[in-house]
Amino acid sequence: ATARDYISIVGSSTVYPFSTTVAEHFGKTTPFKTPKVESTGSGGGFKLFCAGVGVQHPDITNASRAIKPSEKQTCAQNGVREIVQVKIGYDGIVLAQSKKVPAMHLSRRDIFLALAKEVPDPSGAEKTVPNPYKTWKDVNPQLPDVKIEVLGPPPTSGTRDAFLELAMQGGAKSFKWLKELKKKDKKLFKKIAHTLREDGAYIDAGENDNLIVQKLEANPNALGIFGFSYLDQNADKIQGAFVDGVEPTFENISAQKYPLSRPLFFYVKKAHVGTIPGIQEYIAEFTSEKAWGPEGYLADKGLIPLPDEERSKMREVARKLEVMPME
Amino acid sequence: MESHSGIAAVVKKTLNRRYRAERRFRRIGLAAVAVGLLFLAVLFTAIVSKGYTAFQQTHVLLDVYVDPDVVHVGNLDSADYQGLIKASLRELFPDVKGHRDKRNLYKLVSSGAGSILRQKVLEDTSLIGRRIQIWVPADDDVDMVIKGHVDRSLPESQRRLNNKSLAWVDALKEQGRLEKRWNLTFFTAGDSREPELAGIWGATVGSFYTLLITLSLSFPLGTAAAVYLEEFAPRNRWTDLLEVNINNLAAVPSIVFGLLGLAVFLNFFGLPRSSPLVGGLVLTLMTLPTIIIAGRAALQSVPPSIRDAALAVGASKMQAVFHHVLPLALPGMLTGTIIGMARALGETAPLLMVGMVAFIVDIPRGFTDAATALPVQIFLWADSPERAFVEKTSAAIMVLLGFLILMNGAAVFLRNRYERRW
Amino acid sequence: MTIGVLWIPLVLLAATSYLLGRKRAVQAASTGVRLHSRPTYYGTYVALWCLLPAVGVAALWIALEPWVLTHLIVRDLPDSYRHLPPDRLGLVLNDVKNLATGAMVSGEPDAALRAAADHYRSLRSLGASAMVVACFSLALLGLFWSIRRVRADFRARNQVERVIRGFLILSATLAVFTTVGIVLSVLFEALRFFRAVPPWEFFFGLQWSPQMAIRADQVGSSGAFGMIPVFTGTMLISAIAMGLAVPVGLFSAIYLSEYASRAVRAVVKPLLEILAGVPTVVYGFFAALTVGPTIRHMGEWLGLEVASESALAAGLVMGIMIIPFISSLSDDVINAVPQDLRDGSLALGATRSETIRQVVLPAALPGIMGGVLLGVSRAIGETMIVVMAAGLSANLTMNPLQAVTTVTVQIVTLLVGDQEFDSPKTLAAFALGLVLFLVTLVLNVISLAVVRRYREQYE
Amino acid sequence: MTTVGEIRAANPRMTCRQVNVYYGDKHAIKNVSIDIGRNEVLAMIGPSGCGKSTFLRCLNRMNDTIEGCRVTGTITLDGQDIYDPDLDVVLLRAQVGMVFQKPNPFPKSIYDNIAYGPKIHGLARTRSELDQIVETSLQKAGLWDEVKDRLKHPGTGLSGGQQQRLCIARAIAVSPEVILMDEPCSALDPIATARIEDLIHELREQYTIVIVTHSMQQAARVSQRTAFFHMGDLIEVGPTDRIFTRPRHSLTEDYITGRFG
Amino acid sequence: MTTVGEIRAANPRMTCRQVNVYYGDKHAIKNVSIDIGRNEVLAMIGPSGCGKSTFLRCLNRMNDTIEGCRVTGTITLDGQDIYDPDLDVVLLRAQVGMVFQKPNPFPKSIYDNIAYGPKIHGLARTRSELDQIVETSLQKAGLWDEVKDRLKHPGTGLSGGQQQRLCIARAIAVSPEVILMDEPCSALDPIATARIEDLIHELREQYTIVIVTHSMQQAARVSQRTAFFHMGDLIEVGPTDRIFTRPRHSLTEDYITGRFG
Ligand SMILES: Nc1ncnc2c1ncn2[C@@H]1O[C@H](COP(=O)(O)OP(=O)(O)OP(=O)(O)O)[C@@H](O)[C@H]1O
Ligand SMILES: Nc1ncnc2c1ncn2[C@@H]1O[C@H](COP(=O)(O)OP(=O)(O)OP(=O)(O)O)[C@@H](O)[C@H]1O
Ligand SMILES: [Mg+2]
Ligand SMILES: [Mg+2]
Ligand SMILES: O=P([O-])([O-])[O-]
Repeated sequence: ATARDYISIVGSSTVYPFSTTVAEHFGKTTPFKTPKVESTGSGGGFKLFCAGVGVQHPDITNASRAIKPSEKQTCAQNGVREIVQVKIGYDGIVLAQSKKVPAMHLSRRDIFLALAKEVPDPSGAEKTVPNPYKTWKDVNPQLPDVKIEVLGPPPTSGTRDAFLELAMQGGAKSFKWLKELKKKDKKLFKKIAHTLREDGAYIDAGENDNLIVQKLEANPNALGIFGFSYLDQNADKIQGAFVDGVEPTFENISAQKYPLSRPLFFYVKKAHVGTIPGIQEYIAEFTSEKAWGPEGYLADKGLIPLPDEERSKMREVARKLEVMPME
Repeated sequence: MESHSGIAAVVKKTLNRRYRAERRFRRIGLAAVAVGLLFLAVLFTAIVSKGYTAFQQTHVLLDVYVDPDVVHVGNLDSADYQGLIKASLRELFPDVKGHRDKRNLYKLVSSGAGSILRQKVLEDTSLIGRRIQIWVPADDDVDMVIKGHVDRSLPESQRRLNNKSLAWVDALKEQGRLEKRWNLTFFTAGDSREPELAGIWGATVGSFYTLLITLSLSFPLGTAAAVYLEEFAPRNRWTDLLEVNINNLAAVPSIVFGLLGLAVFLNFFGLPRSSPLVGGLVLTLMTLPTIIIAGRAALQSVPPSIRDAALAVGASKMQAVFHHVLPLALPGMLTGTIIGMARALGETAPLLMVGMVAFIVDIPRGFTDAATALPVQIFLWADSPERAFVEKTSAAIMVLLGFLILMNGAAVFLRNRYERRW
Repeated sequence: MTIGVLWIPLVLLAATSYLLGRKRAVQAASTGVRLHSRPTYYGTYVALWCLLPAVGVAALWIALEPWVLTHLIVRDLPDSYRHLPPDRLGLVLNDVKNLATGAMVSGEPDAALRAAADHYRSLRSLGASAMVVACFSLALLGLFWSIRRVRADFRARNQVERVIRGFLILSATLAVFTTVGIVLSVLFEALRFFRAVPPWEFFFGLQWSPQMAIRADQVGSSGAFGMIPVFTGTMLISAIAMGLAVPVGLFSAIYLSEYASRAVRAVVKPLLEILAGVPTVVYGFFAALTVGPTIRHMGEWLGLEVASESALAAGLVMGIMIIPFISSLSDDVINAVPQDLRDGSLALGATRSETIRQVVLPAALPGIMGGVLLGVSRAIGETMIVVMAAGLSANLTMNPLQAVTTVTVQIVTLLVGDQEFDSPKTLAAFALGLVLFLVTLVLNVISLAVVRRYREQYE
Repeated sequence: MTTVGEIRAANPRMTCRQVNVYYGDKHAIKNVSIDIGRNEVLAMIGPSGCGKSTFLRCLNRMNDTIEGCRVTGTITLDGQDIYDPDLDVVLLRAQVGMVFQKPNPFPKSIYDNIAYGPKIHGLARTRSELDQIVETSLQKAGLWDEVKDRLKHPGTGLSGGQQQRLCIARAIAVSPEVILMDEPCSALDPIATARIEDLIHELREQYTIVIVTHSMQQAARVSQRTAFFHMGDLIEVGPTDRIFTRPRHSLTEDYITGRFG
Repeated sequence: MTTVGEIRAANPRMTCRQVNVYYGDKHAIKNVSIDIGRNEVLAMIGPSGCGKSTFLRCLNRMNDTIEGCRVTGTITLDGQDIYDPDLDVVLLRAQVGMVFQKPNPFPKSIYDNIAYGPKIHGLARTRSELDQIVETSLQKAGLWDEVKDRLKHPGTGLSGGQQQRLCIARAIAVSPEVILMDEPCSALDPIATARIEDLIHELREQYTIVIVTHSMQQAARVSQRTAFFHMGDLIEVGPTDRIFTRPRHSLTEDYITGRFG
């Protein structure tokens, strides 16, 4: 293979806008070349990242979820044993709708009842029945009488995983017997909480979030699930539904008031530090206050910063290249 | 007709019906053409109406004092030029106080303004210590407001620019310091995270290198394969297999070719990821079947009597083919190649698999540099949250279509010159 | 680079040898003997002998150079480096190369590395010179050997033609390699998938919901991998697309080649061809944002239940994309039908449409079938349009107003998603790819047989 | 130039007056006037390239299909101007059939080649009527015995001569009133030729026939009147026996005696 | 069946022995043996479809190009087996030229049509030599006067007869030793035909000519020997005057007297 003198970054499409912004700044303000950033999705990123150590493998991967044990295993098998995990901030998962209608006020319970394939028997018995609800009003009499129609990420997406854990599972736990079930039979509980309807109320809408935004505009009855930055950029056309009474705003998410938010990460291959020029400097740029701070340019791009304390902790991790445990 | 005897009488009976059928047939044909053209018109209108605004960019006129304390001969490269820009903004709006407001004020101009100033100073160091007037691009949010893509009457919370920022924008406009100008950056810059600094030149060059590889491999290879199969190959199991193979490859989804490229070119041969070389190779494999099939059809349409004539004066089979058949079939082969190239130019899916879907700021300078291609750039921009990328996406599509029309035009010209009926 | 400049003298040498070969042939002929071939063939023959071995060696060197150089450098590195695991060593070598080419390096390199870089530089230039020498020796050797064979009765043309023929055969065979490559790159992953999911469940299952538990602590939904609904979706959308594209494309071709004036044809045909070149991403937007909602509104107006991502929308837009394929290829074959046949029919008192329908079209049918076939293949394999417009819910339905998913959509979402690559979820993509490949193969074999039968009938 | 001989026929079925034909700039037929009599066979002879085929194609407007071809003057069929914009060219061509120089069978079965014309014009009500037409036409063209066992085979699989006879049979099948033949026998052997010539004799009872031929013997054998063309001009026209025995124009004489050129 | 008459020639240039030709299953030429003498014109006659063209194409291996065509037996040219795998078929075709039934000019200029053969065989060293060859060939084919002003015009723009003469000129241009002509005059008018016939007479001095014709008169005029084919069999062969005056086989006699079929 030929020599490489620039950083190669792969991974999540959610982190891509932030990573590229940093890369651009880094390229402009340092003598190093601008890193190459590929948008492969978190899973694709780990696949490439964990394939081995060497110039032909990427140095950094972005992820919209934490690395999974099986991925760590792959990494280790391929000789990638020293990985630095850097948490960079949060992404809110919003349920957005068109501006043409008043904003919905949903609880996680509503969300669960509206979207789960099997819901607790409305009669109160401790068993589940196939989801009978057609309209939001069926779910909760306070909600408007419109058909349930939610455009959301496909099963392959990290956003969907996060949505299931945060919203659906949270909603399920609001039923007492389900909460107890969780302790008794975790598997069954998750099956109930994590299975989305397949009768058309929940629509897998692909990974292009701009497309969902435009579909929402065309169809005021529909709700869409996607990352906060798309809401931020299209605030004139769409609005975020309140979840458990909290509006998805920058402030609410960063204050951890909004219940649906997930952490974002990047992972560094320590073995490459010191041989591929610029890795440390790139990490330094990313973790600098002017980038990821509350006033930094990433916040401008829609990244919700970590709380101050966590941020400085993470910066230390990054500076010292503290390797995460591989079990 | 006078004589109604014989055939005329019989034929006449059915004539009205037949002419009705004729007219119907003709009308169906015309309608089909109209439907095609209508689709084309709708598509183009949709794209152009969305994208044409991207060819202009809002710029801000600033009076910058090139402070010798900040910039001096020792730090020409790395001076804080953006700081100078900020200073000039503060001068324009001296009443802006408070950290938050100041930040909002700075956000009116692009973060790339500093490097424009830097460029200017580097070109002419005598500017140091002087006060100069300079047009710098406005931030994309300002641009969107000026272009009317954002409804100003919305409540403040639903806009990216708050009321104060809007007031500053209006003030600048009143002073004649805000102007929509021809967006040269769009055509000369590489990708950027800032919409106002992003351009398609990088992707265009990437596409160019990629297509160059594709064309220079697939046209000769495709022609050669078509010639072999049509003119030389014996009819046997092996050539049957080849034929089935080629037809089948034409039907293989492009994304599968991406998987192939990933496995073979990147993992097995270890060619550089994200490079036009690999992209070009993948697209070559993808377009080859199309070119071969079209090439064979073109060769088939050359009458055998031409081959006989050449052979009978003592031309070898090879000479007969290369002197007579191939030149006659070339226009048809060209059609196939255009179709193949057009497809290659607009192809996204396989490039995603070989790493060309990347953020690359630098303009590629060779076949092995990391690069993207135009459609991939479109794909990337289309998925970008920044509102200003919406018009950029459409504008990039317009440029891509422009190339396409140019290519088609040249080929159509060639083909029309040589088309014949036998 | 030395390789870059090497070509110029090599090409010059080849040109010289061409001239030499020619001259020698002419001389051989001057004694009154008849040359077997034209002098140019002797020239070409000699030039080929001069060029091909040299190019072969150069190519070999380019392929092997990194490996050889690496090997040599590693041998001379201090032990501390030499005993590094191979991937680490690769990074060190990267440093050495960056040093040697003067590119930016990370940190302060130690003396050993600097020495290695110098060594690398010298080896490289040594290697390059050696290669140049080898190349030219071979070129000259080839030249002398071949020029001695130039005699009047030497069959130079046959030799040259054999080389060309070899090239032609090689080009044609490339398709087989491509297929083998595809099969291999898909097969292994697909087999791994079938280890996790029994094949019969995959092939005959009526449920597609790739939400299998991928972690020990995660519970998937139905987790079904039955491909039937996915393929039905593909077929439904393709059928809609062809339902639009075949009539529109074929009739445009007929109109343009048989009725339209030269001027109209010259303008309209290229215009329609533009439709073929519009990137599919653009069609995707068009389908999702314009056609989809329009159909939905129309459906509501008619009192029909229409999904916002109906198969109809995706199919229609895909049809638009395929129109120019059908029309362009049909147009070509219609033009290839000899005018004689049209004359024959017209002279019998046939109207134009009768001539077209009963004489021209049957004669052109094999070609048109070929075009339609290509169109079908494109429809089945089209990715971006359906990714954006067709949705992801795998409904087993033939109702064009409902949302369906297609094989390509599933492949893309499974592969570009963010699950681990080893989960059956992602492996399913390869299984789908394999089946898609096999299905198109079977389709092609059948339709080729049909085309061939027609062709025999008309020849 | 003026034509020598009697251009008029006693009982004309077609009349041509001042016909000029241009291919773009090329003036291929110059001011030709001639009548074609009822139930006569008119032969057109002349050196290669003199415009025989061109003139023939004017008579059923087959030259409409040639781009850039322009016709002036009047040609009538039974008194009706065939270049009248109101005239139905389909009807005209059903009445005025044509056989071409190069055999051009359709890429269909032998049966379908013949049945094609009758089918489109609705000449046969039933399948057996159609079979009958096919058989009669093939018999008249002297091809029946050779192909009766392979009517379903493609017409293009026949030898050149067989193909041409197939084309003649195809033209006959529509029972036209006038039949134009452009060197119909140029690909035929003498036996087939003789059969066609017999057929022409037979057909003359009902039909008017115009035949272009390069063989003066053939012209002499089959035709009642002969027209001699030269470089786009109609030089001479008259009764066949007179033309071949006592040509009046020196060009005609030169041509007939083989002194030409 | 055995051929009537003398199949041997005194001084044979080509000899054919036990030649059989199959198109797939179809047995098109059956066991034909015949010599072609030096400087003689051999005419091949017979009814349409009897295999004349097929046999002719064997003589320069043009049937190699027809898929499914299989030849057995031996054919030699100057003692050399032309079906020998070592034989260079290109050389053979340069020695044995061919003119086809349907004119098939290249879609190139008239000049290039003629010059093509000489060019690929390197018959002209200079441009003017080539010009000379083109002019002579066209003159021999009797086309020079008609086309000398438009040598750069496409050959396909000529009339049928002109095109055929162009093809003859093209074949002559490579000065082959044997010329095969497959009904070369079927598209020509008598004057052009006569000129070609004269040319055949002239060429006979140097060349060996085999001509397929559907015209017995032509065979009688141009050939020294005549071979009569019927349904793939070579029925009779002998000196032309003898064949036409005293045919020995009854089939030959029937054919010549027109009683055939
Ligand atoms: N489509 C055409 N475009 C231009 N010129 C043409 C066309 N067809 C024929 N010509 C010219 O018109 C003249 C008359 O041609 P035509 O085919 O009518 O001659 P002909 O008498 O039938 O000759 P032949 O006996 O060789 O068939 C010729 O000089 C020919 O070159
Ligand atoms: N390519 C072919 N495939 C199959 N059969 C063929 C082929 N070419 C010719 N034939 C058949 O072989 C026989 C001899 O054909 P050939 O063309 O040699 O006849 P011919 O004597 O030249 O006839 P004509 O005088 O009509 O040209 C015919 O019955 C014909 O149908
Ligand atoms: Mg003619
Ligand atoms: Mg023949
Ligand atoms: O690309 P994602 O992994 O962030 O969905």
